[in-house]
Amino acid sequence: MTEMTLVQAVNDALRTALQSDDRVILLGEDIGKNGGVFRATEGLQARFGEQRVVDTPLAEAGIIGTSVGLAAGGMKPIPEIQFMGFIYPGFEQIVSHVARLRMRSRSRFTAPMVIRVPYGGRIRAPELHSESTETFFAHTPGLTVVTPSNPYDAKGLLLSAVQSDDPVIFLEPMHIYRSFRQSVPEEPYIVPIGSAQIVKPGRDVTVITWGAMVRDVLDATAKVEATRGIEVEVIDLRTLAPWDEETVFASVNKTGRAVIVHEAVLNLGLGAELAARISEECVLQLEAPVTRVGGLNVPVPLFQLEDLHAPTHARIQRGIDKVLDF
Amino acid sequence: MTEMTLVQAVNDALRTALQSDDRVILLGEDIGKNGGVFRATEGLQARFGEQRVVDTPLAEAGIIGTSVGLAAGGMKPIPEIQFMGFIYPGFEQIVSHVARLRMRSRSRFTAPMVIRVPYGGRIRAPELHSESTETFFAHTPGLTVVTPSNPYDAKGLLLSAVQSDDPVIFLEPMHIYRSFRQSVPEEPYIVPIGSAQIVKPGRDVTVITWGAMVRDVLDATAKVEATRGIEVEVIDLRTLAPWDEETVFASVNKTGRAVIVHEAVLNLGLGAELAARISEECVLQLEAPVTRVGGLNVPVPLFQLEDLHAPTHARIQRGIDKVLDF
Amino acid sequence: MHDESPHFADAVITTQTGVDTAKETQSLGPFDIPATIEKPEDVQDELLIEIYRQMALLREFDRRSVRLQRAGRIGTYPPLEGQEACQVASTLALRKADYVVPTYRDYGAMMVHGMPMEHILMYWNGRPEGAVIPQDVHVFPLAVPIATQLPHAAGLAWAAKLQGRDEVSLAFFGDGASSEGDFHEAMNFAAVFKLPVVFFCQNNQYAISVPLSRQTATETIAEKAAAYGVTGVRIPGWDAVAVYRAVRDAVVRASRGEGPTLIEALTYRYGPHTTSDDPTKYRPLSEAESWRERDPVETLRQDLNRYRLWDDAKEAELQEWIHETIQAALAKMESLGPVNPLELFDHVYAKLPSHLERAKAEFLTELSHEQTKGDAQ
Amino acid sequence: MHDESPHFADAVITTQTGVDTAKETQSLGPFDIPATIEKPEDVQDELLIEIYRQMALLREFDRRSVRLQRAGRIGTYPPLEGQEACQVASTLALRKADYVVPTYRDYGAMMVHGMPMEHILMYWNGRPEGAVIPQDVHVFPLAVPIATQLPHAAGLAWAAKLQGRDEVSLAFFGDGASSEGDFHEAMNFAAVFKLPVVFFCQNNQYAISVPLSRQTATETIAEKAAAYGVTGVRIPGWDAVAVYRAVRDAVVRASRGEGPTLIEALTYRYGPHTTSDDPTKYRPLSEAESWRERDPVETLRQDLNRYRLWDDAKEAELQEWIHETIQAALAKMESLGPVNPLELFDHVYAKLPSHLERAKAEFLTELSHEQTKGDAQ
Ligand SMILES: Cc1ncc(C[n+]2csc(CCOP(=O)(O)OP(=O)(O)O)c2C)c(N)n1
Ligand SMILES: Cc1ncc(C[n+]2csc(CCOP(=O)(O)OP(=O)(O)O)c2C)c(N)n1
Ligand SMILES: [Mg+2]
Ligand SMILES: [Mg+2]
Repeated sequence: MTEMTLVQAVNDALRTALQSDDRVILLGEDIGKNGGVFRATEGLQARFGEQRVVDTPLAEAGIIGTSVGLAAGGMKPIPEIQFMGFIYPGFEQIVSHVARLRMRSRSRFTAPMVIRVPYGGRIRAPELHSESTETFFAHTPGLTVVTPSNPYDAKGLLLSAVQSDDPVIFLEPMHIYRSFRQSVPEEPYIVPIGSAQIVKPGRDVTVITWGAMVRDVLDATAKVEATRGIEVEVIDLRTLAPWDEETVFASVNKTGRAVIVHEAVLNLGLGAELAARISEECVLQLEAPVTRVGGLNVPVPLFQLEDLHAPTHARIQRGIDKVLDF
Repeated sequence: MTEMTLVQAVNDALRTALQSDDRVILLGEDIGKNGGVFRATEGLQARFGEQRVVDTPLAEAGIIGTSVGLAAGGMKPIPEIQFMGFIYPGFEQIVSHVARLRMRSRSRFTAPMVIRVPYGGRIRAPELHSESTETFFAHTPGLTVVTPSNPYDAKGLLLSAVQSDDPVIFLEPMHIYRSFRQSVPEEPYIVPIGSAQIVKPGRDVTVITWGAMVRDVLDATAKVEATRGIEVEVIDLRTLAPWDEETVFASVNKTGRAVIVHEAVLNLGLGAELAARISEECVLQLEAPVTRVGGLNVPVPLFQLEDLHAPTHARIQRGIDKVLDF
Repeated sequence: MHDESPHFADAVITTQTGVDTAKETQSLGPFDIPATIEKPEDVQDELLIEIYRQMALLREFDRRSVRLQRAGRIGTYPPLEGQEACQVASTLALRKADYVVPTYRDYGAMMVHGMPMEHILMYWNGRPEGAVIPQDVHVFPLAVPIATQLPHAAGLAWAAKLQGRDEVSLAFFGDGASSEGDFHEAMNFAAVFKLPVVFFCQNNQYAISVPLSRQTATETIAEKAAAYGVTGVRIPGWDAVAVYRAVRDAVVRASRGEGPTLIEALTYRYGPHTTSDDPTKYRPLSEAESWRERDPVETLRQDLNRYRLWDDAKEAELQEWIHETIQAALAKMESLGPVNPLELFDHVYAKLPSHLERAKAEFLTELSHEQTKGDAQ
Repeated sequence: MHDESPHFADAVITTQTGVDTAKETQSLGPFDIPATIEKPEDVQDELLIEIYRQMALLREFDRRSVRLQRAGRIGTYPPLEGQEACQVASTLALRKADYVVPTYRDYGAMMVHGMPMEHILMYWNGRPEGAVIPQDVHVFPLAVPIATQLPHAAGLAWAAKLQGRDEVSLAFFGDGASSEGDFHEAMNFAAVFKLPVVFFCQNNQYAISVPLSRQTATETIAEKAAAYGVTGVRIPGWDAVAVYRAVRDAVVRASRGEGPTLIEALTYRYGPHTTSDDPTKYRPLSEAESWRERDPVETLRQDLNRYRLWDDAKEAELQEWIHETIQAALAKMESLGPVNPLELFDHVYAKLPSHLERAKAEFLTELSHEQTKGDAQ
């Protein structure tokens, strides 16, 4: 066990993947000598060489598009997109090819790859560096969308993603890249894709969230619990598509109340799908309408206001109050 | 009044716009001599010249990206994207610039434009020609998303869109481009953006839908009404973002039951947001959980199976039955 | 076609080693590579004949498919008549392990490289079986979104290079595709990483209705190669031998590690863009007629006659075989029952996720329900 | 800076008419255009001095901004030290009505063309006020996603052309940006429609850590112009006069309807990519040092001295002015109170839609609630 930050755990998982599978190739902008703008690939080119950790030209369609060919040709590409706001030049390749190559060739060719993307805001980054647009990927059949909320899951989920036979969009919450450390085993291990985790059990309200928001929810929750003498169950969804219906429904059926918290803008954020499904599936147990706390329905602003765009602790608390006081 | 098909109404609106506003410029692939692959721009280049109805190189980022500059420079561009499945090369320009130029310059520059996009399936078209991915645009703050369900609205909404100071994604349901005619006034008129239309009043269930699905819903509904002796209220949403909450909530509060029908895949289709909001806002009136009938959660298949991917009449009926029998 | 296509290049390529082929074809002037007049010494007789046979088959397949579409027996179809030399002679320059990376119009190349003809028919008939590519056939699924296949070809070539397999990717694209960003990025990646890929542009003068002069301000597509530090070649696309040589040489270079080549083949589609298109809207009929004067199939047949490799008896026999081959493929397509609706759920993920398993079960119930009620839409 | 920048070109351009300027600058060999040694006869003394003044201001602004970032007084900042001639001399070749279409690193060009310095500071301090562009200033908002501004520049130029306004767009971009599809599509549109746009590449040798040799297999960026039928020019980007001439000539051509030009200016950023970057990871320190030997600001100052247009007294006076100018801008930024949170809702739509009106009202309530409780995050 080593104490690691989330970004170190990502680095460790990438090292493990490169070491244990010859087919793994990392490609992206500045991931070589520079070790990535967040240092997620630090030291990997020095160790595994320029053939396996590749600085590409500055072209996201090229990165994703060649990854399709690399994967179809038997490699296991792990492209890095520098920030989520810069994935769009590669969007056509993702929705028309990455997500569909299996179907388009009736499984003769497949495009298993892990597209790593730092996402989310609140690091005082410049414009367009703080997007949370997981909806675009979760809405696209054929893709798997994963995001860890802590170093342990980061390594385990990333190693799962590398082993997956399907393409995975791996969203890395920049806000908590370095904000805390956790014991992470040195040996390889797997956190399964498709299974949510109850990070804190409770009987009165279920709060479903993911990525960097998990920590915020835990903090905000602690205050509500203290004030109101209630118990909140917090679920870290971990896989956003396909998400773990069993865990979510079981929890809400137990608590009768659900709040969903995410950084993405509220309108058509993943919370919409969760709320729609919970409202349908848990209707007989629900004691209050499902409440969503999301990013404001406006573009992520320049950084001075970004913390107010994302759900604040106060807004999270108000969401919980709302379902309790219905 | 002239009897027109939907695509003729679009053509008529474009002619009107070109005639009445010098700033209007149409640009896209094959819209000139060829009159567009669906003939939506037929005759317009002959009439208004090559400067105003422009065949561009085959490059969607170029089309949308130059439209941003054209708009900022005082023109009113109406770019045509040939099919919704081919809008993705221009996706970055849409989400990062079209939707944001106003905010990014604090209104010093704006990008009012109407991006016309044939969408939806069921015309036996080849692969990737039958997409319904309105979610991508409805989820993006700064965009307005509109789709007509009949010739009259097509002209009126398109003329509204041309007058809008905001960028509009104008989705044209290919399936009904020519399937029926309607009386359309020769003179210019406006159907307001942001207002849904109750196409058939009723007291027992509200069905919310849009685009080509409106006709299917009306047909399917007639059968249920006949069989069950009930009255269905059918709402044509018309503007998908920002959608008309007032009309929707008022109707559901009246009927107590809501079904949403769309061609887009169910998962994170716009129905998710509608269902989430209705479940929250109409909770005290709802007599059954909101039901969604959408495209299957798989890619649109080759055309032999496409009719089964979209909601069939039987599935629509079952959706209505479900909320009635809850 | 699968069985009928010996991979001549598997033998030919090895004999080419050492020849500095780049010089021969590196030329940008229009029609700088003259049409073949002398019997080519560097192309075996059997190969010449095979090229002709496949081109003749393709011509007839194409005409038949257009009729099938008109009769409602298949869906929208993009004819290639006029481009046969581009697709056949290029692909016959490949080795079996090389990849064909096609667009919607390159089913000719796909078939030459081993895609069963009946699959092509099924594909244009909107059937999922049409998307099946046999395991040993190195053909990528045809790309519908313009230029998107070009980075795939670069990636496939990259994978081969990294894994030490001598496999070259031959990517097809049109003149219009050269305007898309994906063309640019693919060319650049291929050049920077010196990938074994051949970019083969069938410049048929139009992207649907848009003429080349509106697509680019350059005279040629080939000269764009310079922007990437890539060899650019421009060839008469109606001349099967010129096409064969250009691709053969490019494959040799690629296989030797000398990087990508951009080939521009001048050609013309005689017919509409697809069966939904009306070309009289945007170009004079006389244009197609003048291109027919150097028709690739006719030209090669006459050449073969001149070389005494062909005669009327052989032609009659060939036409018989062509007829039967197409008839057999068509029969295979038409022998299929209705498409199994459950195919909708196949090949979306490696393993069906539980939400889709439930959706599939529900779908099945509804289906049988509807079949009973007989009111399926 | 706004007030200080007379638009020399508004006069200059007219005097240029009739000169065939294309010939002079159309050259692709590295450093083919020699550094200026003789006092240039085609550049007025006042303009030379103005170029120097603005470059010196920019140099100091840039150093100061880096210090402000280190002190936490602004956020992440992308220094441009080394690229002053590229940004100042190019922009001073514009007329007031011409457009500057910048990237994140081109705040120098923005300021020269009229963007208030304090807005630049506010922008990098993450304040919405920083995004405000005065109504009469023809500067586009700086683009963060690489190469996306290039089609905008083409579109602006197109709009001007269509409306009969003689306005040229000057678009800035980096060497790395040449790899993106948007570069390709913008060049192509500009060439096909003969748009009055100048594409100005500051080839500073790196895209963050990636050297030019990994970005492209060509020697130069300028030669890529050939792929579009566009004039390509390569110039010493440290030589203000060469930069000025190249842009002036390109603007003349554009304004005459002769279409776009691609200018590649060789340059170097001495510092990190942004204040978050550590260049020692990817390049030797000595490299920057060797570039400093032909430092644009130093070189021009020495030249001015040689031409007897400058002396130590003037320099001292200039430095004083620079200091005060920056101080004043900084004071303006720092005099602002906290950002008004309601700005979040402004400028999303022309008129706030009702759902955002409600959201805004709710937000306001929550805000005052939190302020009362004092527990805002
Ligand atoms: C990204 C994208 N945009 C638009 C289309 C619609 N479309 C299909 S074929 C075509 C023209 C292609 O021209 P070219 O590349 O010259 O190939 P050709 O059809 O002549 O073989 C267009 C515009 C598409 N399929 N994909
Ligand atoms: C589409 C996109 N991809 C990636 C990035 C991240 N990024 C910011 S600057 C940069 C390098 C740009 O290099 P260059 O074009 O040479 O300009 P320079 O920074 O050297 O001025 C990268 C990769 C981005 N901003 N946009
Ligand atoms: Mg073509
Ligand atoms: Mg650079």
